[in-house]
Parts: sequence; C-alpha cells; structure tokens
Amino acid sequence: MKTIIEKLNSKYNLQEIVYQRDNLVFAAINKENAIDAVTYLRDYEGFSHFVLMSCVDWIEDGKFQLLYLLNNPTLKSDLGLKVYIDRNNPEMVSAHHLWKQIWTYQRELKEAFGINFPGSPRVDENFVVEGWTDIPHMRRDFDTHEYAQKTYFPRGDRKTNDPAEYMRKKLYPNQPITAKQRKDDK
Amino acid sequence: MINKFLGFKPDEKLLPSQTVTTDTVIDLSSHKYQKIWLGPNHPGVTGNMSVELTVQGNTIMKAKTHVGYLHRGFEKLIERRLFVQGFPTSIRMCVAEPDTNEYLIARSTEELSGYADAVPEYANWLRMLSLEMARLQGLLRGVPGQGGTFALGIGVQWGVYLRDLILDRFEELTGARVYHMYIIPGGVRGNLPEGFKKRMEENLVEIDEFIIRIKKLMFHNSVFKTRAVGLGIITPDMVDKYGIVGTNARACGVKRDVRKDNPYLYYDKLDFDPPTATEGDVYARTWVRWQELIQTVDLIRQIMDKMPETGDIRAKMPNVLNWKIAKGETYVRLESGRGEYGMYYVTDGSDKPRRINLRGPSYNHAIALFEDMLVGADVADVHAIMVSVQSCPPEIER
Amino acid sequence: MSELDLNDKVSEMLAKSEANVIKSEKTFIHPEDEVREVVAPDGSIIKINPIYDYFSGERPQEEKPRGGIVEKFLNWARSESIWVLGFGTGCGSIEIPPLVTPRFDMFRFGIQMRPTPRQSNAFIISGYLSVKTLKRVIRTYEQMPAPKYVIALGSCTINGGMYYDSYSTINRLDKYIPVDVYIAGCMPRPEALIAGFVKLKELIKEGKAEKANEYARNFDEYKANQKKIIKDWSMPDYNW
Amino acid sequence: MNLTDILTPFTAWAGVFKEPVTIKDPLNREAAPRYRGFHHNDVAVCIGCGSCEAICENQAIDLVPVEGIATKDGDSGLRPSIDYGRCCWCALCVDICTTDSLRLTNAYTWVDTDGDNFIFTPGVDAKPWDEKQEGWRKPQNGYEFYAKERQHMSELHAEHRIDSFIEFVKGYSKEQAQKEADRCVSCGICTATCPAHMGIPQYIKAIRNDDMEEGMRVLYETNPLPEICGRICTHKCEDVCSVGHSGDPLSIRWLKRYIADQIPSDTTKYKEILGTSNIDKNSKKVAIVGSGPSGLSAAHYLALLGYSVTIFESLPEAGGMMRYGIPEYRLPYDQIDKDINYILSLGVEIKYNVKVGKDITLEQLHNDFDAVFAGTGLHLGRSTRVPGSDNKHVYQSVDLLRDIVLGKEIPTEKRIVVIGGGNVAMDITRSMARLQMKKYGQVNIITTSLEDEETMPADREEVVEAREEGCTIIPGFGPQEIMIQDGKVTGLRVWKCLSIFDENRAFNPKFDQNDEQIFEGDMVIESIGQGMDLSYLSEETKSKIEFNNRGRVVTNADFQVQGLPWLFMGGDIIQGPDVIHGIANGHIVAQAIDKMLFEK
Repeated sequence: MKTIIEKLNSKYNLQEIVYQRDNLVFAAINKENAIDAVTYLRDYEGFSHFVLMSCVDWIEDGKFQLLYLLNNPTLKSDLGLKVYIDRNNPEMVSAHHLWKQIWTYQRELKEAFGINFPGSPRVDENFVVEGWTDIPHMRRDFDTHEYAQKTYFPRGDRKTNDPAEYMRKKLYPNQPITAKQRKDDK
Repeated sequence: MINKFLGFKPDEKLLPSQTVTTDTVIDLSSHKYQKIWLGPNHPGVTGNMSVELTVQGNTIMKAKTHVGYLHRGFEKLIERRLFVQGFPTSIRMCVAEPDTNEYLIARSTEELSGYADAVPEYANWLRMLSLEMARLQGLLRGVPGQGGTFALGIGVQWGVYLRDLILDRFEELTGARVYHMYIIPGGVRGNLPEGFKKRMEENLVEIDEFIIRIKKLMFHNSVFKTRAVGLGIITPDMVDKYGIVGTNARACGVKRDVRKDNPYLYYDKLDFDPPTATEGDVYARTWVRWQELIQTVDLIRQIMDKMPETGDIRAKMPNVLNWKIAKGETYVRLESGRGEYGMYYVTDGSDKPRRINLRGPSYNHAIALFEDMLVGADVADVHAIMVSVQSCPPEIER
Repeated sequence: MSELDLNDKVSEMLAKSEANVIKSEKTFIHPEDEVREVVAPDGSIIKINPIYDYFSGERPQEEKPRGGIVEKFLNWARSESIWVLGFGTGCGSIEIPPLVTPRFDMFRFGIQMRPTPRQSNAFIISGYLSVKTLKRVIRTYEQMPAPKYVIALGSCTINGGMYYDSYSTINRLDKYIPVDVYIAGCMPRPEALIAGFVKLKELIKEGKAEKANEYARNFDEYKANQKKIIKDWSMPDYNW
Repeated sequence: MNLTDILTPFTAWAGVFKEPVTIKDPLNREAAPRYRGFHHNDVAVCIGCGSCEAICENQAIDLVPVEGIATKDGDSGLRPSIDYGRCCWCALCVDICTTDSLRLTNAYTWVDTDGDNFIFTPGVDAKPWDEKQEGWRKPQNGYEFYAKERQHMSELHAEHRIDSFIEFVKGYSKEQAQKEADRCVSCGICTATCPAHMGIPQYIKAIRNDDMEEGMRVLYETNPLPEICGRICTHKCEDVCSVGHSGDPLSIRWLKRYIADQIPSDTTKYKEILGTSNIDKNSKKVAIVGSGPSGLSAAHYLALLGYSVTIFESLPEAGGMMRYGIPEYRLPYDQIDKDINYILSLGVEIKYNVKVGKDITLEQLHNDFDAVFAGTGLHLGRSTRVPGSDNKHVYQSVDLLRDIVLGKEIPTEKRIVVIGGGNVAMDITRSMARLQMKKYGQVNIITTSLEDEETMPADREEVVEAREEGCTIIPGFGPQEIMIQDGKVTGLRVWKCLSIFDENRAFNPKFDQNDEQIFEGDMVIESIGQGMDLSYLSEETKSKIEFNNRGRVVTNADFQVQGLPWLFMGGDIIQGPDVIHGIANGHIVAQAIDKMLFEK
C-alpha cells in the first residue's frame, strides 16, 4: 500500500495523506488529476472495485470535498481520493465511463449538493426527492429542522422547561443574579 | 441469443422484431412500445420502489428504477444528532437487516475517538451474535421469498414463522423485535439472558429441519428450476464493472466476503468458508443463499460455543452528552446478508458527526445493475430478478 | 357509433371533467402529463389529456349512513371483512408478513390483504411517509371505495416520530387523510396491530368509522394541506 | 426436468399433520422481560434533572410542572412528559436517568382514535401498565453513560501533613479536571441550591472546552472569591448533584478551584480576562464594615458598578473569618491574597485596624457615605455554660484560631478535649493536633459532639481526615461538667445523647445518664457555635431596628435593615456561618444599594 501511495504521490502530488488504518488511506488530489488518478489506479494498480463516491460540505472553507473510495480486492486495501472543489461553482468531471454505477452517485450528488457533472447520464433527473424547490438538501446551510417545522404540521403546542431556569423562577424569582438573567427578565 | 443477461433463448414467436440491448433507441410515438409502471405500491416489490418499464409485448426494452419513496434524509438527520443519538436513528436505514447499521455507526465512532480496542471482549461476541442472528432472519425471509416471486407461497409462510422465532430471541436479548438498538458505541446494551442459548438451540433445530424442507420445496422443484435457471445472469467480469458484492458476486464465482477479506470482530476465530457457485443466475444466487443459511446457523452455534460466559458489556467511554470526536474520517465495512455494507464517517471536532454516507449494496444492485439486467427479460421475471439481487430500497435512498 | 361521434363524445366528456375539477391556482404538470395530440395507428389525430382522461373528475360525495337495522347489519358485515391494501409505506410494513403467516394469522379476524385499492377498504399507513410516497398514498386512498378506513402505525404518523425534523417526511398524517385508528409503537408489534384491528372493528360496529365522509366533507381543506407540500402535483384533484 | 422435481415439492404437505404454530390469544401475549415497551416513571424518586430530555434524539420529552410536586432544593419539580408521536423506544432516556427512576415496562399495546392523546407524563397520568415490573431497565455489567466514580483528589498523606500547616489537597491536574468535568450532565439543579446561584454547568463546560478564561468569567459573574470558594466552600451543590444519585456527585468545588488555579496571580491579567480594565466611576460612596466574604463580595460588585468603596477592617489583614477562622492547611494565605488583591485593584480601599464603634461610629459612616453595609461576622465564641466552663483553661475555638493567625503564643497542652461537631470544631481539632505534633511529637486530642456520626454538621471528609491525622472523634455525647482539680482542668464528663430536639423541633437534648464517660484532658476547647458582636450599633440605632427571637437583625430580602434604609447587613450575622452565603449576600446587597441610590 505504501509503495502505491508513494508512486501515486510522485505522479500526482498528493496532499493530506492519512493512514487511517493499515489498509485504509485517505489522500487529497488536485481536481485536474483526480479522474486521471482514479483511472490509473483502476487499470494499473488493481483498484478494480469502486466502493463509494461521497461528498462533504466544508462550508466554512467554501469547499465541497468529493471522495472517490477505491478498493483493491487483491491487497484488500482501500484508498480514498479526496478532491476539493469550489463551493460556489461546484462542477466536476464525470467519471461515469469508469464504472457502471457511478452515474447513480453523480445523480445523487447533483440533487443533494448541487454539484454538476456535465455529460453524466440522467444527471438532471430527480433521484430521491420530487419537486424539490429549496436549496440542495444535503448542504450544510439547509436547516432541515426549520424546514420541517415550517412545512409540515407539528402536533400540539408542546412546551418544555429548563430545570435551572424553572427553579430560578420558582425559588428565587426576585434575584436575577447575572447580567444575562437581568436582561432576560426585562 | 437475445440478451447477454438472459441465459436461454425464449420462444421465437414472443420475440420483438429487433435485438434488444441497453443501447436500443426507443421511439414511444411509434406505438410499438408501451410503458408500464411497477410499484411503488405493488405487493411484489421489495419495499417501495418503482420500475418504469418500456415493453414490447412481453419483453422489456428499457427499465428505469425510481427510488425515493422511503427517503427520510438520514444522513442529514444524523448530522444533527449527538454521536450516541446516531444509532437509534441509523438502525432504521435498512429494515431488513437493521443491526448492521448500528455496528457501522458504533465502529466508526469508536475508531475515530480511539476507543476501538477498548470494547470488551464479551461485548464483541455479543455484537457478532446479533449480527449473525440478523443475517439469519434476513435469509429466512429472503430464501423462501425467492420462491415467492414464482408464486411458491408456502416457503414464505414457513420462513416468516421461523424468522419470528429469531425475533423472539432478539426480543429477549435486545429488548425489541425488529429495531433492536443494541449495538451502542462502546459495546452492547445487554448481556445474554439466562437460558438464551438453550432456547436459541431449540430454534436452530427447527430451522435445520426447515432448511431440508425448503431444499425439497425449491431446489427440487420443476417450476422453480424452469424459471430460475438461466435467468438474470451475472458474469464474473460484471462484478467489478457494476460494483457487485456479497452473494450476488459469490454466485458467479467471485469469492468476496468482508468477513474473510477484512475480518472484523472475531470472524477470524470462526471456522467458515463462504459458499460460492459459478452459474451466476437466479437459481445459483438462491442456492448460495440457501447454503449461507446453513452456514449462518453453524456460525451462531460456533459463536455461542466460543463466547465467554459473562463480562463487561460496554467500555468506559466519555459522558455521552459531552462526547466530542476530533477531526477525522474513516470507512468501515461489514458483510451484510446482501454484501459489503459500509459507512463513510467524517467528524470535525464537534459533538456531532460532520457527514455520514452509507454504502449499501443495493445502491448498485438495484439501480445500475438491475436496470441493465431487465433489458430483454420477461415482465413476469422482474420480481424474480429484483428479489434475487436483494434490492432493499430504504438502504438505497436512506 | 361512428368514429366522429366518438371523438365528439370524448371531447365533450373532457370539457365536462375539466370544468368540474377544482382548479388550484398553479399546479405543476409533469411534461409527460401535458395535453398533447397523438397520431393513432390509423392516422387519426387524438387529443390526449393524461391527467383527466382516466378519472371521473367529480368531487368525492358524502354518503349518509342508512341508519337503523340495515346500517347495523352493514356495519357488522364491514367489520368482519376488513380487506387491507398491500401497500407498505414505511418500516412498519415489515410486521405485516408475520400477520399474514400462521403465527399471528389475521385471517381469523376477518382480515386479508388485497393487491389493489379497488378491492380494499382498509389502508395501513405503516409509518413515516415521505412526500413522494404521500402523493401515491393520496392517489391510492382516493381510489379505494368507501367506506374506507385508515390505520396509522407508529410515532411517525402521529407527530413525525424519529423523522420529526426531516425535510422529506410528513409529521402528522391526519392533516392529509383522515385516520381512524392510531397504534403507538416504533414499530408496533403484530400483537398491537391486531389490537388495532380489533379496535377498528369495534368502531365500525358502533358506526363511528365514518372518516371517508369526513374526507369528502373537508375535501378542500385536505387538498390545501396536500398541495402545500406536494410541489410536483401533476395529477387530478380527485383520483377516483 | 424429471419426475422427482415434480413430486418432491409435495413433501410440503407433510405440514398438514403438524401442530399449528398459531398463537391462540395474541392480544394478551406477554413480551420479553427486557422488552422496551411503554414508559413508567417513579415520580417520587425522579428529580426532574432533564437528562432524559437532553439525550432524546427525537425531542419526544418535555419537562413539565406536575401538580403536587414542589420545586425545592435538589428537585426541579418538573417531570418528563413523553410524546408517543415522537418516541422511538430506544430507552436512551432510561439508560441516562440519573436517579434510575425512569424505566420501560414491557406493555406494548396502545390504540387510540385521536392522535392528540399520545402525550402523557409517566407515573403521573395513570396507565394500565403502571404496576408492571418487567421491562427495560438500565443495564448492568459496566454499562454507564457517564463515569459513576469521581476523579480521585490527591492529598498529602496524614503523616506528612500533620506536622505543618501547608495545604494538603493538591488540586486536579488538567486531565483529571477534564475527566471530572466530563461527568456533568449539565442539568443545572445545583444552580438553585448554591446560595450564590453560580453558573455551575456553564463553568464546568468551560473546563471541558479547556477555556479557562471563559470559566473565569462565569465564576466572577456570581462569585468574586473563586480561589477561596474552590477550597473551603461547603458545597451544598454537591449534595443535590443529580449525578450523585447513582454514583459520586461531581467534585464541583475542586473544579472551581481548578479554574481559578489556572489563572496566574496577576491583577492586570485578571482585568484583561474579566474585561474590567476600565470601569466608569460614579460619584457615590459606600462604606463596608468588615472585610469578610460578604464585605468583599459587596465591595467587588459595587466597584464594578462604579462606586467608591471603603472597607473598615478591625484586624490587620483582610479576609475576616476566611483568614482568621480557617486554618492555613485548608486555605493558604497566598490564595486569599490572590482573590483580595484583584478586588483591591478595582479601586476598593481598605482601612485596616479600624474598629467601627470604637475608632469611628456607624453614624459617622452614615454621614460620610451614601450607604453602609455591615458584614461583621460571628467572632465571639459561645460557651456551653456547663459547670467549670469559666475556668481559664477552657478556651473558645474562634479565639484560638484567630490567635494562630496573628502569631500569638497558643497554650498547647498534652491532652486536649474539644466540644463541638461542626467544621470549626474540626478546624480547631486539626490545628491543635498540628501544634501538639510540633510540641510533643504526638497527637492526643478528643473531639466530642452532641450529634451522632450521621448527623454531625461537619463535612464528612473533614471528619475522615481528622481521624487520619490521629484525632479521636467521639460523636453522640453531651458535656455535663468540665472537671477541675486544683484549678486545673482534668477532663470532661459527658452523657450519651439520645436526642437533640424535642417534638417542637426546639433545642432540648435528652441524655442517657447511665452511659457516662470521662474524656481526660488538660485543656478544653469549646466550639459549639459563634455569636455576633453588635457593639458597634449605638443604643439609638438599636432602638430603631428590629431583632427576631434568635437575636438577629431583621432585614428585608435585599438585606436592607428595617427602619434604617441606609444600612444593609448581611453575611454570617444574618445567615449563620457560611462563606458562600456571605458572598451571595454581598452580591445582592451590591445590587440593592445600586437600586436604592439610583432609583431615587
């Protein structure tokens, strides 16, 4: 595994290489080289099993992190290639020609994160949600709780009490101690 | 030969006028084709999923899988939950074999927080027991269920009854029938109740008998053989192309099993060899699963033999309400009844996961593979193929 | 009847059904459901309106109970023949197979599963409903002949359950279709399900299971709620 | 295809002769003993801490007030109400329950026609399954959601601490403190019980986040003496800690000390952290009598509000009882100075060796200042008044403790008897033990109290530590006579005490005269409580104010003296001896003075 990583590193200049386990390595790669590297790994290094394609929204960095997780059935090892793409203009080269299932992942990512994969089959079709009009639902800035409260009809007006605050109101209501409590009481 | 997936040559009279491949261009306005929707509310589908079929006569020219009827947005919901709150939520991602989800969540968090080796031995054995029991109950539904797709209902009746017995054992061990919520980060949530092994053994004996009966019912059945042999063939070179795993891969001779390849828990201490076949058709897949049924029963016996009598059930972990995990990511996998089942887990130093992504085998089996397998098949065989690739919609859309 | 007459008749019917249906201000129409003209195999041109062609377009009608001994007899008959639609909508559907198999054997309670809504009078909503499924559920529910009953399983149908904060699943079912019986649990055990059926049978015998009429009565309200969340409507307002 | 394949499936017909597997009565089938069915809560045990609410991932649990359950110390009066439209029966609420009151029964059938009925308060709303005993309970075998045992506080061994007055509690390391802080479930029950209502969960959270500056800010919101409180607070909070119901309570006091210890003794740094470098001064002046906890606390908060504060202290150093009553091994002087220096750096002025009533009168203060606060404390010893207690070898503990600090010669005899069971008795016992050790190389001291072992008012650990140090503590005896021979004390004659209070809860001890013992000793120290010295109040002032039946001045809730609106009194003279009460009083007084002077 180490030799493969070294080879790959000299070829494509990897960053953030992390050996999570003996048989699981994560590494970041440039957007331009990613599909190239994935193809290379598939064809020359025996990473023939495509495990997963995923995306993480690092909203604070303004980036989406795509993950191509490949498995080498002979070495029984996994390699996760991470690609950072711009969050404001999310677009990635499609890899649907490499494995048959990849277009499904790309279709899902298009719907869930709004990442475009030009040329990927059926990429614009609905995947799991139907008639979705809000921002893509897996993005961090989409607040699902707020959306659910607003859209569906939660039952009843349930009310809860914070024990500390409730005890203050009950036991020493006239002694707002901290500045915050004084402000709240007003 | 009509189609590479269809192992035999159907009646000439029923054939469409042209050769069907996945690339065939279909002009709907030519009136030669018809569209049929199968599902989502159809008793034959394995969970709510619909297949949009374009047919000519009895032959499917094109198929599209539509999912999302069971979409709940788990991955989004778990991002809003504490690490310990993740497991009751995650278990519902796949109703057919729920325990696998719990294990993945537990294992990922343990690995990322550095408690992977802290889980007590007894707890790990119990985890294995519950995972194998989950596999067993899944197979008890799945194997006769394949017969059910050819209208062989009686096997299902037996299987569901026996599955219920396993659920009774689950209830005893975990406190719930279907959603066990048993494997928790750090360990498990209950020890083995008194007399459990004895009652389990009684059930296993009953299942042993069922295994023989189901063999006579299905594998020595002319109807089943006629319909299943040569249907929905998966060839070994498709395995990597489509990301096929589990029994689907093993039934065409590609021996992949996470329990053997990347042993987790104490599977390396158990004596077993995953069954395989070479034909890769529906019959072969069912046959492999039937053998796996025998093997799972054996594994449960081995586990009950080898596990310690008692011990701690959970590691000493941080307070669950204040538990934070440093930034990191991992991918954890296990072998579910349907094949490699994995989870990509990302943490960012807060008390909630940053992102989880479930990799279910059905994701590939029921969309990319299934759509291509259906082309050229009979409408009547859709369910058989659907069940045989073990599509589980809730796990696809999560 | 000549071809011409038939065409006239069709367009007449079309006009009628389109006029009768309550029109919401702006409904989304799927491209496949748009009104279009197609050339028939014999060369004639037919106008097709996929949404309205196959549905009556009438509003649901309230049917008053007959009352007296007749109604009592009918209710007894109804209560002893609950035909459940085989539509598993959520997790809870995994507890249906034990019911139809020998161990819990619900046939002895006069309950059986039916494959089509036209033959069923009971609908088990077995847990959470994603908006996508809700659309199908409404369509299915409206196709069931009255009197029809809805059994809601588990927390999800009561107040959202586990998925109370999900963008994809509804919180309370009774806002969209009327519910006769709720069964608590996540998911309810088969035994609890049987208890639910027993309760439903009692209700029917007492003549209290008239929720199909309630649906007809409050049709506009239900429709408004349904349309609030189903953005991709593309179907007639009443799918009978 | 062959004939076998056609015939073999018919073997299924063999099932015809089998016993049916159908469950005859599915409606009354019992679930497994461990089944997670519907909730039951033992409301008498539950304290409404809300851990169940915090861990519920479905927001199914609300805390609601319940009729008949009063809010009191250690019990919020709230009880969990559960929405079965949300619950998923994961039983995390049961597993975290701090009091083990919540459990799941194995009942599972609840059918209703109205969805609104599925909210209920277990244990309060009667349900058919309330009596069921089977069901899910918190698992055993090492299964716990938070550590049950507290982090061990390392101390000097008794042998090494007995011969000197150096501080013997070492304090937590960072790792220990974080582990201890991790045990907190952040319920906030403790906040109500703490007399100063400190934001305990908040500063514990700061420790978890390793943010000491935030922790310091939380501490100073309600308590300007964290170093002192972190060592000698009576930690009433720990008595009600919800974690303590099924394990050790959190070491809240040590955690507070940990935060304060992390900040270096540098007033500029303090001001930087607390944001008090620039305070807008106003023109009002406040006089404070006594620099004990209440006086310092009032001075601190008044200074923050911009007042010019002057403290009049009769002794040569500030701190009051904290310095002159508490031995150095519990509270080192440099730690007192650390807290006081910061308060002084805010512009508070202290006039030492000025005794109000003697050097300056209270009325004078009234003329010179806008308001006066008197927190003069309890500095007079109280006598048992048993025969012989007027002997000169009978001492008062407060006097001795003060003399130790002042560096006076302390009469240390070979055998000492101490009367009293409170913390002061333990302080004098252990101080005298150290002096005995220095002088004679051995400890011979007997401490006796009316209360028995369980009801002794002293902190448990004080008693344990005193015994470790070789002191003999014999609770449950009432002194009858100090035996004197030739003008010298020879011992103390005691009777077994049967009860202390009578039916009306009035002090009226009953003794067993047959169980008489004699504790031999060359000197006797009385430590049965302290009295106040109100001699600084002139007769005219006294006539204007009201005293209650226990001789204490009557004030309103803001500690404003009835009849004299310019005078505030607080601390031990109103509340009885307790540091944290004093601090709380001082804080309230500061706010009340501010209100009084600026609402005019």
